[in-house]
Amino acid sequence: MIKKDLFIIMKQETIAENIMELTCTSPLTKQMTEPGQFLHLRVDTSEDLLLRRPISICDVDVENETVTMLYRIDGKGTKRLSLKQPGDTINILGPLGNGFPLEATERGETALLVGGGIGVPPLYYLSKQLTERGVKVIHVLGFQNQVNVFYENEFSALGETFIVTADGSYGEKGFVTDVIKQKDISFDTMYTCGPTPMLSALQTAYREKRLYLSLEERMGCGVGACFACVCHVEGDTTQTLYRKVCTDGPVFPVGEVVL
Amino acid sequence: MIKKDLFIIMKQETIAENIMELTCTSPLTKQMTEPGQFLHLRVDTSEDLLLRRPISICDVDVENETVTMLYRIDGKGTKRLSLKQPGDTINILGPLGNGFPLEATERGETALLVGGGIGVPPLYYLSKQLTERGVKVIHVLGFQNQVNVFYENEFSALGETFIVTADGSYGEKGFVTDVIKQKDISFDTMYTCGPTPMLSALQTAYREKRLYLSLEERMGCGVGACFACVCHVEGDTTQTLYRKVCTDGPVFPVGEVVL
Amino acid sequence: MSRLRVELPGLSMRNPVMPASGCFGFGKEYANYFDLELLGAIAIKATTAEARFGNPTPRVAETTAGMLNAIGLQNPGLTGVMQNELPWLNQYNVPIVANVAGTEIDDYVETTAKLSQVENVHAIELNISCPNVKQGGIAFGTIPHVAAELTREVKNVSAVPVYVKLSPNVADIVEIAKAVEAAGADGLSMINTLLGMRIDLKKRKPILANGYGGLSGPAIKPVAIRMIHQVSQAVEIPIIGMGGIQTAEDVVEFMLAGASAVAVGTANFTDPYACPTIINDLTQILDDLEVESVKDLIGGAGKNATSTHNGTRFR
Amino acid sequence: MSRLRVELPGLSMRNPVMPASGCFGFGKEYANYFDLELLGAIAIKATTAEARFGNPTPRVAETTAGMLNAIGLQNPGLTGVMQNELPWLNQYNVPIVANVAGTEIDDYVETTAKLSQVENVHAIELNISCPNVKQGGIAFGTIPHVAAELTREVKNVSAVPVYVKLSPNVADIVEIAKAVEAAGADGLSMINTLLGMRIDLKKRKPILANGYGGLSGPAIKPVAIRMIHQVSQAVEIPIIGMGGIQTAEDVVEFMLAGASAVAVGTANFTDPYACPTIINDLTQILDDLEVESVKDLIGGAGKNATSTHNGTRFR
Ligand SMILES: Cc1cc2nc3c(=O)[nH]c(=O)nc-3n(C[C@H](O)[C@H](O)[C@H](O)COP(=O)(O)OP(=O)(O)OC[C@H]3O[C@@H](n4cnc5c(N)ncnc54)[C@H](O)[C@@H]3O)c2cc1C
Ligand SMILES: Cc1cc2nc3c(=O)[nH]c(=O)nc-3n(C[C@H](O)[C@H](O)[C@H](O)COP(=O)(O)OP(=O)(O)OC[C@H]3O[C@@H](n4cnc5c(N)ncnc54)[C@H](O)[C@@H]3O)c2cc1C
Ligand SMILES: Cc1cc2nc3c(=O)[nH]c(=O)nc-3n(C[C@H](O)[C@H](O)[C@H](O)COP(=O)(O)O)c2cc1C
Ligand SMILES: Cc1cc2nc3c(=O)[nH]c(=O)nc-3n(C[C@H](O)[C@H](O)[C@H](O)COP(=O)(O)O)c2cc1C
Ligand code: FES
Ligand code: FES
Repeated sequence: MIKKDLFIIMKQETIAENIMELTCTSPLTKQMTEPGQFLHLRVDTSEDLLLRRPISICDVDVENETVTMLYRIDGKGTKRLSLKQPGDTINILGPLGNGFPLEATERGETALLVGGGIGVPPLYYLSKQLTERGVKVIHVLGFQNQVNVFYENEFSALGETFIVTADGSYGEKGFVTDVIKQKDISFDTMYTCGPTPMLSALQTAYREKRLYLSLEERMGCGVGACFACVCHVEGDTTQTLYRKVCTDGPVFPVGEVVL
Repeated sequence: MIKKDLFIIMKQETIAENIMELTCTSPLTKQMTEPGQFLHLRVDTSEDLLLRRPISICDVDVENETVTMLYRIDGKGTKRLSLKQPGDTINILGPLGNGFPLEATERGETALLVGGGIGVPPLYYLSKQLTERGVKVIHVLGFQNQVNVFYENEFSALGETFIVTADGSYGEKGFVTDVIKQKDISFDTMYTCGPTPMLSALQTAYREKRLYLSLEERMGCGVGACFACVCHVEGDTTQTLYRKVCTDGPVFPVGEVVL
Repeated sequence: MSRLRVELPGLSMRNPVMPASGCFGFGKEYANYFDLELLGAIAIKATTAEARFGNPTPRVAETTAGMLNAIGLQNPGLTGVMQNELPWLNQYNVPIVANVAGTEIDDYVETTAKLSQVENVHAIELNISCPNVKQGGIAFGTIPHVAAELTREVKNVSAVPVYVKLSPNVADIVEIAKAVEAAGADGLSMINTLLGMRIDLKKRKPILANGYGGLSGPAIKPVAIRMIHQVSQAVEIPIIGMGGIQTAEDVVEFMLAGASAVAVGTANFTDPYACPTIINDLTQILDDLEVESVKDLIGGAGKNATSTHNGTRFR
Repeated sequence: MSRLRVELPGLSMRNPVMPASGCFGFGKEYANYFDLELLGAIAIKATTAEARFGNPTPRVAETTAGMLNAIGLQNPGLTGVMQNELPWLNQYNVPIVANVAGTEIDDYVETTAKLSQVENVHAIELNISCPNVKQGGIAFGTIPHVAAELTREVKNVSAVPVYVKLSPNVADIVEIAKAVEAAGADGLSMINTLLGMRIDLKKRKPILANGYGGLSGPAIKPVAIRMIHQVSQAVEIPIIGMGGIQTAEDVVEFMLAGASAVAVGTANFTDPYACPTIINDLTQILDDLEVESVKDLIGGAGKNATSTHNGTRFR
């Protein structure tokens, strides 16, 4: 199956401080049905940046064959990516990995979607698909501070949305875990993506729940061949078992891997 | 003195097989009064191509602050350069080096301009300036074959022009040296630029003449600091004397350097 | 297609291109992208006697035109490779080069003895960049007599030809190459990665959890070409060349330097279709260069480089 | 500006950045581009006892994110440097590091004895990557006791501190560093270029007329960072770090690895304003990283890399 294409950029915009919204088109979008999967981007064809960059699928318009990604301008690759213009092309591999299981939540149940920083984007496509399936969604989205907040309206349109900032400059102040407790949010399933400390806190606090966590790790190949992105398996006494974030993940059920 | 600028591309076109005509604008063009000087181009800002590319000044429109270069798509750098669009910028250093001495030919005298392949471009700006000074110009321009020929009309507008192709597919057949002899062209000064074997043949045949040759050598810095582009000095028994093509040249009078 | 065919000890290759060890897993993943029978051979991930998890993450970091890795030889161990990986690969008609690693000579011997018996293993590739526990951690590949001894012991038990994969982190690669040739190596693979490091400016610590890692990719290509050129003039056995190959042009450059076949590593990560693309482009380049067969390229750059005694020169 | 100041033996530098030897001539050319007093110091082109023309051209070739050079130590010789180059540089208030090369110990000794007496020469940098004629061409820098002997002899006659410039083309850089430290070196410069090669596919011969050449530029930066990290933990003397520095971020990375100052080589060719630009950007980066003085960066990456005995490791 062909999994690589030159995507054409339709739109690229700054939506928060250092946060870009990138929309591209390609027939490959037809395969992008699973929220939580990621794309592997070759920023340009020059040879100084060899590795691809993994970026989550944030939204897909299957009919118009477009996919939207949100990314933070961070290092060399994302900086260069942010200079691309509509009409330019990007060599993209994907969709890759295993996304969030929609079927884990039944119609009528409540799903709590917890995102942190640049872990927020994949939750948007997830939320859209869950609501389409008749699931009630609640969002708790953590950001560093006010200038980093994005997609508040988009999430609010789908369900109740709490914005949390570390410094309290916008929305609630503190950690997402605090807010879930303070607001006494109840839910049937939790889906989360964000920095590892946040995932750890959630895995500890909600170990007994239906919880799915999306992990981040530096990648080489993105396809399962290089063993760059492995993590240990919980309870493995031999210490030789592993899961690959790129192909076994990035989404894992609670308790499967060591964070 | 500032010698580096981001030039803006005004126009870029294919004018013969693999030959591009590139016109850029920058205030630095005001300094480009000497034909035979060159510019040192940083093709783009990615780090895989570290070295600049030396390209001769082919024409300058001082009033409109534009400079034209002709180049052959050869390796990685020129290939990438050829993809640039009007509005894009190029980091250019220059003008560099010492060009052709106009004052070597007096008003009313005849100058023979002999070019080979991609050595032809600098002769155009030279020819324009010589004719402006009342010098009669004759051009003998050698190319591999018909598809490589460029600027015939431009040169013809300034003076008699013989096109020579190695395979006879256009104009005269053979080497430029053959044609100069066959046509029994007489001249007061000869200016030439082209491949080293051609320069050697001319230096041997016209050693007693007023002859100026423009050399080509792989460069590191282009400013005289790295000693990549040196050549030996004729008659130097110590074998330690040298001239740098980038700063002492690229144009040398006959008999100065060993080709 | 016979224009691309090359014959090396144990390896009858339909073209000179194989994926490099550690950069292609055991083939399964890339089989989703293209038909593995397009390849000249496959060098599988290093096998050690016991299963290994490897180093903590992050295990890779990008560098300019290169990457660092410190995977730590993660692999399912001899038993796992023999039970799960090689049988699966047997469905493809493509010779397998089994890369073997260890920390003591006995490890290598044990692993080779068994792996080399497997039907589709056509050659063993000895990874001698591993630290020798008995020598206080000095890599096998940096001391000629140690490398030779390891080669000799492994040759004794191997049922198939043995290629010794040289480490570039040495002053005199020729000396090592000659030593392993004298010890019976059937061929050489070169080069393994250069040891490198990157530091995270904000965290003030190495990007790799392991600190140091192996540098691969186009950045190291000129070092690989030089070493292959030096060694190919000093030994009679064939060389599988690698280090930064990205394009069919690069393959030609390696073969002109003296390689008889090549391996493609990091490029697989940049593009999962790298190997078939390179193989596909090779024929066109032969046409452009007016060369009938890739075999005619081998060593074509001649001996005209200044010979150096010791990997360094008067600049 | 005292945030940028660093003090090394013989070198009181207003900032940690100097152009690298061989990449800045004797300063004249770049003086057309910027005020040389912006620099922390200047390492001038290697001086040999006699004038040298160097190697045939082409002498440079581009590689991916790097370049090869085989200039061949072209220079006007001791007399020429003392009569024409150093007096001209004396108009600038900037310490000069005089790089010294040779093919026998006596060459180095003679050149150092005289050069180190010149008023504006504040330090000698010993280029030990040159082949030792008496040892059949093996580079001084690849055998610890040879490097140590050279260092000792040169130290005996030098009127200023001596920095030994290490070759990276060795298996164990720490061993060499310790040997020259024990022999009295006041500091180290590292790294010199890696030996490399490129081949012209059409001409089927090396691009450099000399065949092999020295690889520099960002491609080698991870190797430089690793070696500096290793060596800085094994010696007490300061290190001038170099190898692929292009930006102020790179300077920070080298200093975190253990360098006390840095040299910028190839980047001068990419951009003649490279040094002043890097110096100018340094202050901003200190702010971003919330560091008061560049001195606070030195060795900041700590010792947390896996220690390796021999420049290679278990990957
Ligand atoms: C499955 C997955 C999904 C992701 N989704 C998103 C997303 O939707 N939006 C977004 O902004 N970011 C996302 N990231 C993080 C994103 O991949 C990095 O921010 C990005 O690769 C940094 O590249 P750079 O060129 O800016 O940094 P550089 O420092 O130049 O990158 C150098 C190398 O390190 C890797 N790297 C650097 N930081 C990270 C990181 N945090 N995680 C993984 N690799 C890293 C790069 O991929 C590259 O190989 C995701 C990461 C993973 C693993
Ligand atoms: C003074 C001078 C003036 C020149 N004027 C022109 C001109 O007007 N038009 C034109 O088409 N060409 C000109 N050239 C040649 C031109 O510089 C090369 O064709 C060009 O650098 C090749 O770059 P590349 O990226 O295509 O090749 P690559 O092979 O990618 O180049 C790699 C490196 O080699 C150098 N290099 C490769 N070929 C040459 C060459 N023939 N001469 C010098 N350096 C080379 C490049 O500059 C670069 O550093 C001139 C050269 C010199 C020295
Ligand atoms: C992620 C990774 C893992 C590697 N693992 C191995 C290995 O297990 N055994 C081995 O001999 N070489 C290993 N190598 C080295 C490669 O086989 C190859 O020699 C090297 O990367 C140079 O080639 P390249 O520049 O094309 O990648 C590995 C390289 C990488 C990048
Ligand atoms: C063209 C050129 C000439 C060089 N000449 C010398 C020299 O004469 N003496 C010396 O010690 N190092 C010399 N070097 C090595 C540099 O000083 C430096 O150590 C090396 O290039 C790595 O730094 P870089 O990557 O910033 O260039 C030279 C390097 C280049 C590129
Ligand atoms: S990134 Fe290569 S195995 Fe996951
Ligand atoms: S190119 Fe550096 S001296 Fe001429």
